[in-house]
Amino acid sequence: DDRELLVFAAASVQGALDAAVAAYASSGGEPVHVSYAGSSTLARQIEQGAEADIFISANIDWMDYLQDRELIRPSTRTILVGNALVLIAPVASETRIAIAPGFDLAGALGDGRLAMGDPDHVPAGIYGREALGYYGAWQAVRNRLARAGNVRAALALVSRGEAPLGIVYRSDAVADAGVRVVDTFPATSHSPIVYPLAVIASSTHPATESLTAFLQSAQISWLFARHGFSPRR
Amino acid sequence: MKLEVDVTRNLGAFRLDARLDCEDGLLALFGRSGAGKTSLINTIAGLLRPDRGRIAVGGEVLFDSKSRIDVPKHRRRVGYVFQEPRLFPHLSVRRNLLYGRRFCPAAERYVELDRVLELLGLGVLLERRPGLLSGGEKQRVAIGRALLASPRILLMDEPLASLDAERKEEIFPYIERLRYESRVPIVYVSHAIAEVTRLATTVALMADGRITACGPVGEIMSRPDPRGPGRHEAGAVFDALVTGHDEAFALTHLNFAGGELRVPLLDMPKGSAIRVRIRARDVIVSILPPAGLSTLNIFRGEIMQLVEGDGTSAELRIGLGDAFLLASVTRKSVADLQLEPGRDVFALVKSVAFDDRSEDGRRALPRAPEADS
Amino acid sequence: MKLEVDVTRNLGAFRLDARLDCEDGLLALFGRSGAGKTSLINTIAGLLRPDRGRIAVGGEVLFDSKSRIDVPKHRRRVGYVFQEPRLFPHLSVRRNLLYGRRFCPAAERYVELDRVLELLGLGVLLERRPGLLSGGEKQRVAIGRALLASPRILLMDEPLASLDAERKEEIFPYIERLRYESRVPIVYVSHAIAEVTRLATTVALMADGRITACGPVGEIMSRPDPRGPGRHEAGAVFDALVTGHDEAFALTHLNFAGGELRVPLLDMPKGSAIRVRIRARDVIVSILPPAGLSTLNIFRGEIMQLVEGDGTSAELRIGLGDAFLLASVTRKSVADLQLEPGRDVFALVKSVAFDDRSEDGRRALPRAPEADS
Amino acid sequence: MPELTPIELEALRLSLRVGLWGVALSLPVAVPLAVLLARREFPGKQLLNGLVYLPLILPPVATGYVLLLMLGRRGPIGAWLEDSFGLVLAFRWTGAAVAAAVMGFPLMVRAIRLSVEAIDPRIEVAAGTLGAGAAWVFLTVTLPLAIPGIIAGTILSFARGVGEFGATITFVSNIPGETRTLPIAIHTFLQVPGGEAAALRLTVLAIVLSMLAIIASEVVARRLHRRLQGHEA
Amino acid sequence: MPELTPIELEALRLSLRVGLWGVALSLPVAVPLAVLLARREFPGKQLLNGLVYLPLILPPVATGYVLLLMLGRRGPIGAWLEDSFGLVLAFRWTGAAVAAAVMGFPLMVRAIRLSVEAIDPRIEVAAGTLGAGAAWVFLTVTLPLAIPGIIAGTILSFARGVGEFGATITFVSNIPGETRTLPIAIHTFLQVPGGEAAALRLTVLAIVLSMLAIIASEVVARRLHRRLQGHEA
Ligand SMILES: Nc1ncnc2c1ncn2[C@@H]1O[C@H](COP(=O)(O)OP(=O)(O)OP(=O)(O)O)[C@@H](O)[C@H]1O
Ligand SMILES: Nc1ncnc2c1ncn2[C@@H]1O[C@H](COP(=O)(O)OP(=O)(O)OP(=O)(O)O)[C@@H](O)[C@H]1O
Ligand SMILES: [Mg+2]
Ligand SMILES: [Mg+2]
Repeated sequence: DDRELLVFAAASVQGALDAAVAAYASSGGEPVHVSYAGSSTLARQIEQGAEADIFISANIDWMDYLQDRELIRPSTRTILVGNALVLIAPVASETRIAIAPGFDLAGALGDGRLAMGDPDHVPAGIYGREALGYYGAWQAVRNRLARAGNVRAALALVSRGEAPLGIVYRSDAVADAGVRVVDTFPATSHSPIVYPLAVIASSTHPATESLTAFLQSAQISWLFARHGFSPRR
Repeated sequence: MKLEVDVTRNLGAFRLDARLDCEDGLLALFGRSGAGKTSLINTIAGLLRPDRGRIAVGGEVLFDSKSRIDVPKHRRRVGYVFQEPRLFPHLSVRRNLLYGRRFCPAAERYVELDRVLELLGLGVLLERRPGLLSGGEKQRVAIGRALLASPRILLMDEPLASLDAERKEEIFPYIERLRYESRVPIVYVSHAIAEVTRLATTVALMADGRITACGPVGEIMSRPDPRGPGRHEAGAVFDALVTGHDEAFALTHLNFAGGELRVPLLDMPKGSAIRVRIRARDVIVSILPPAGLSTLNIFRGEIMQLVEGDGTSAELRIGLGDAFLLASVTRKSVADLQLEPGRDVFALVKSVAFDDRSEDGRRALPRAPEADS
Repeated sequence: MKLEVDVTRNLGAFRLDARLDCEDGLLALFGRSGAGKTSLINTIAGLLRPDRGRIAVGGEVLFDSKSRIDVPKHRRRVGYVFQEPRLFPHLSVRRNLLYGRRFCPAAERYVELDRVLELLGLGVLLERRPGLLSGGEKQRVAIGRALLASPRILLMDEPLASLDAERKEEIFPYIERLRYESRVPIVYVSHAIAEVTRLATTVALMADGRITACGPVGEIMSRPDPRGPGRHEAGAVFDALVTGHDEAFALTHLNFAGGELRVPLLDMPKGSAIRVRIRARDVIVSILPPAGLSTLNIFRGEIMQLVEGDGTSAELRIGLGDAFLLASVTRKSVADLQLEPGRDVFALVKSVAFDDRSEDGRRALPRAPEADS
Repeated sequence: MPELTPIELEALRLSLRVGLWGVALSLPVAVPLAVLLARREFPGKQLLNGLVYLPLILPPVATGYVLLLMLGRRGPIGAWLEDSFGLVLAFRWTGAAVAAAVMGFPLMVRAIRLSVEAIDPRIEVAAGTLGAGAAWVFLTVTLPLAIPGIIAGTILSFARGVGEFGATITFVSNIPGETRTLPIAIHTFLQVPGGEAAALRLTVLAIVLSMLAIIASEVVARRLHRRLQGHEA
Repeated sequence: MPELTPIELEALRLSLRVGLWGVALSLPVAVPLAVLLARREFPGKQLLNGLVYLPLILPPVATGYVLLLMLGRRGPIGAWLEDSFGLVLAFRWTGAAVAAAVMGFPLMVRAIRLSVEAIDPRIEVAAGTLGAGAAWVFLTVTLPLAIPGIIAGTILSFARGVGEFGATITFVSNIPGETRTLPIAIHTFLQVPGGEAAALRLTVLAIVLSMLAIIASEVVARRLHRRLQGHEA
């Protein structure tokens, strides 16, 4: 099989993963192709026989989904990186608010909406709902949401000033000069934000192991950190 | 009302270069297929823009390249009956007919729907759609539609070609009335010369995009020219007056410059004027005073001109006082009877040999047509 | 080749219910607008499916509701010239013309492109597209297209209505030759009765969807029936033989059952058969032996029938041995000359009063038409 | 199929409203534009024609992004609309209708244009000689004869509007009861493991809705067609 | 615009290939289907007609999912294709072409159908009386006269195919060099912080590509139109 190594990765890790893959190549590794899409899309494609070698999901659910169907090798499953949830505002905005129990998020929104991933299905949105619920702010804002199709869209809404506040991953916020981090949600307020990695059951590519090892190696953890991800736990 | 046209226009390999000037009445435009008849009337209607020239109807300038006048087609008030019906497929016959009415100021309307329905036998078709009409039915609707717009000039491009003889007979009188009563000039394109000459004031012959001859109907039609308009139709045309009626035998007496004519009964008062055409082929020449013949109309005259080719027939022009008749006879008769200019002869015209349709046309009111199936 | 039609079909309020039986030759179908002529020939072409009935051409059954035969239209080998040209807008004139050729086995082709081009004056139009042709040009192409498919039966729905007289004159001979030489039956729909009777073997009159009369042309056209086909066109039709030529005067001598006729020179050998029509309106009656007249053809006969209405004219049937002539005279002449059945009279027929076009048709080869502009 | 849940009903009602308004918004622009493109030559025609196709060419998300930039509350047109008429499009169903209109626009214009091109201009000329000015000819001849294309265009555009996802979610987000149309709801369900059954129900609903619209339009079009072209043979 | 990067070139070439193949795949099916719908009445016609519109109505993601289920390597048709012909669609550019074909199909059928409906059936009847059987009439009369619709349909469908995102990424994923067409590349760039500039370049590229196709088709169509309808007035 002279096929190149193919990684299926959640779109939200793209910036960091691209850099990591480039580093892998320059350190003598084989060329790697990465297909970025939503975790659900990728999981279903793997279910339908996609010839991918490695899956990096943006949440645990879709990794579990594949594991239940014996489509990944459980022994290879690991957490690649973690992430944090932040409250953002447009750079120009004056808003100051600290995340604390009962904090007045609705008041800070004024007549605007809170941009976040759709809490019904977008992972960032699901975490966001948990965190807001944890601080008792959810009821007040649940009808004031701008539910974006993915976390990047939520970021864009804030960056363009369409929404006065938003909830996104730290990895998204750090890269956008149009937004400012107002505060970070403590990790205790929501389920752990982790990006599980596993080798696909059907993968036969000889370089799979070398790549997974490289991605988990300490020598590139700084690279993930620079993109806003937290080191794996 | 006067029609003045002087236009040139290049159309690919074809060049239209036509000049026309005609008074009031009906201009018959003849010419073979491809001569440019449609192109010419398209310039009058504003559908084909001349490269240069001038067009005026009743003194009103519709187009003038010099003074840059070009009245848009919808303001020209031109009633155009096209060569193909061009009905509105989505409208009922009624709404097709009434389409142009609203654009004519009420004061200038000279025809009403009922009249047109009756005339064209369209009553039973009123609620139908054009799609299922027969060819003739469609063309009748198209004529009605143009009439109902009460146009200032009527352009008819072979409108009756697909109509049967009876229907033509019914429509003609109406066209003729238009010409006499409403003073609407009519330009009538036709292939069938007989069809129109009885109505025409002026005849124009067209060939290769040019008007080759144009003049009063009597003059053009009387030319003993074998290449002229339809050899079989050549004849003398003159105006006559109704002097009386013979009801018993259903005859009407007419007076013209050459004498008295007896023709089938006309529904016209004494003193009415009428146009009569006697075709050359319907005239028999005798060198002796005829007797015992069924022919009612016999004139004494003098041979004024003899045109003889090498074919079977020769054309004679026979002077009758101020008028003249044309006669077509065999060359053998010319020889046998020693016919030659200067010789006195008798011209026999069968009364029923008159183009009796020309008189129908003078009925004061058109007949109601029979209902159409 | 025989054409048998017996069909009924309901079309909305209109009902087609026609029966026809005719031998070899040309069937002229007359009827006013909306009579159902197009519908009838559509059933022959396979475009309109009869509710019941039978259609056969030359013994080959094209449709039979009983035995459930319904030959599809493209296998009927019917040459149809439609009322409107229906040309293929995306093909050049040449490719329009040649469209049907491939479907005819080479052995059965009886006409070639060059012949049709020459005949219809289409040479200069060959590479044009239909969009810019004049009305008459389009119809000529449509006729050529149907001919070039070498059909077994030719259906022509008023094909010449939009052609000028000269063009008609040029096309007619060809249609006639088809009728004589290729034994292709032709059904020819027309409004202009004169146009076709000289070609017709059989004439069918149609009204309200039914065939009201059908028979040999002589019989139908000779009926002294004022409601018959075009009063003006009624006349006697008979067959004659060419007995000689008088080249000096460009005359041909014919012999028919009633005597000898002199007509314009025909390009036909002695002994040829020809059909002659003498219209009632072209016959003059004399009770004295005529003298000094330009009329070449004078027959002695006996009045056999007198049909007199209360109009201007009366119709006479004059027996000449085995043949007869029809004459139309004024009622006044009937009274003045005491015309009545049994009386001996002279019938005068102007030689040029013959429908001389009927002889053109017999030329061995059609003339080359003048090139079209 | 058991009874519709309130969520489904809401999505259905909303989709219908968005689809109909989308069509209503685009028709008055599409018809004259289609006639212009069908019948006139003018400088810049090719450019205009290309512009019309843009929403078809661009990834819907990009179109949605452009709409957000232009018609959002901070966008030049959006701000003006809000200031002048108090009309807000972003995060409202009205915005979803605009997105539907924009996405269906090329389809509508093309269909109408085809129909107009097929009208024999000689019939319009005949109307002109009868005295009708250009506007009247358009209203009484061109427009009625273009009905087949108008119906086809409307239905294509309606179907496109009802099925629109990418531009809609980007422009107006995914707000239950306000902008969560059927496709957005379907998409939402497809993102969560196990959501297939719910997505399928909604899909069937979308299909039924559009089928009904299509069949109704067919019936109307066929009647018109019969009335217009009573060719006997 | 500076020179194209290899990535851009690749996406452009791929999009072009996918768009052209998509059109090539759908034309042979769309034309007969459009004629069938335009000219015949048969039981189930409404159903068939509705089916044709399906890809327009469904959210593209759902269509992509259906394609994945049917034509994927585990799908009934996909497995058969692979076993019988060794033809793999899923995760290949061929699958992207199929997705483009399917998504553009309703547009193509509708445009062709409109054109066919505008052909005067009496001209076809005339061809029939000249001896041409149904197939020959179709080839020599109907088809050439329907060219305006075929061109319009092809271009609509091509543009739709080139702009297709949702169905494509769902069906064939986002594999660089294989299935990463222009819109998918645009989407991918939009997911990376700071990727807007690159996305914009690609967007311009997509626009230029489609515009060129549209303008070319216009020119062809206009020439044909002139040749066909030489109405003088
Ligand atoms: N736009 C055009 N371009 C090139 N040639 C044209 C154009 N319009 C007309 N012609 C040609 O000009 C000539 C005159 O056409 P026109 O339609 O005026 O003839 P017509 O006298 O009306 O003939 P018909 O009696 O057959 O209707 C024809 O040979 C025609 O083919
Ligand atoms: N499909 C149809 N449904 C209803 N009426 C029809 C249909 N087809 C024809 N007719 C009617 O049947 C009658 C006969 O039509 P047809 O076309 O056969 O007449 P035609 O004798 O050819 O007339 P024309 O000389 O005017 O062409 C007309 O009154 C026409 O309106
Ligand atoms: Mg003409
Ligand atoms: Mg007819």
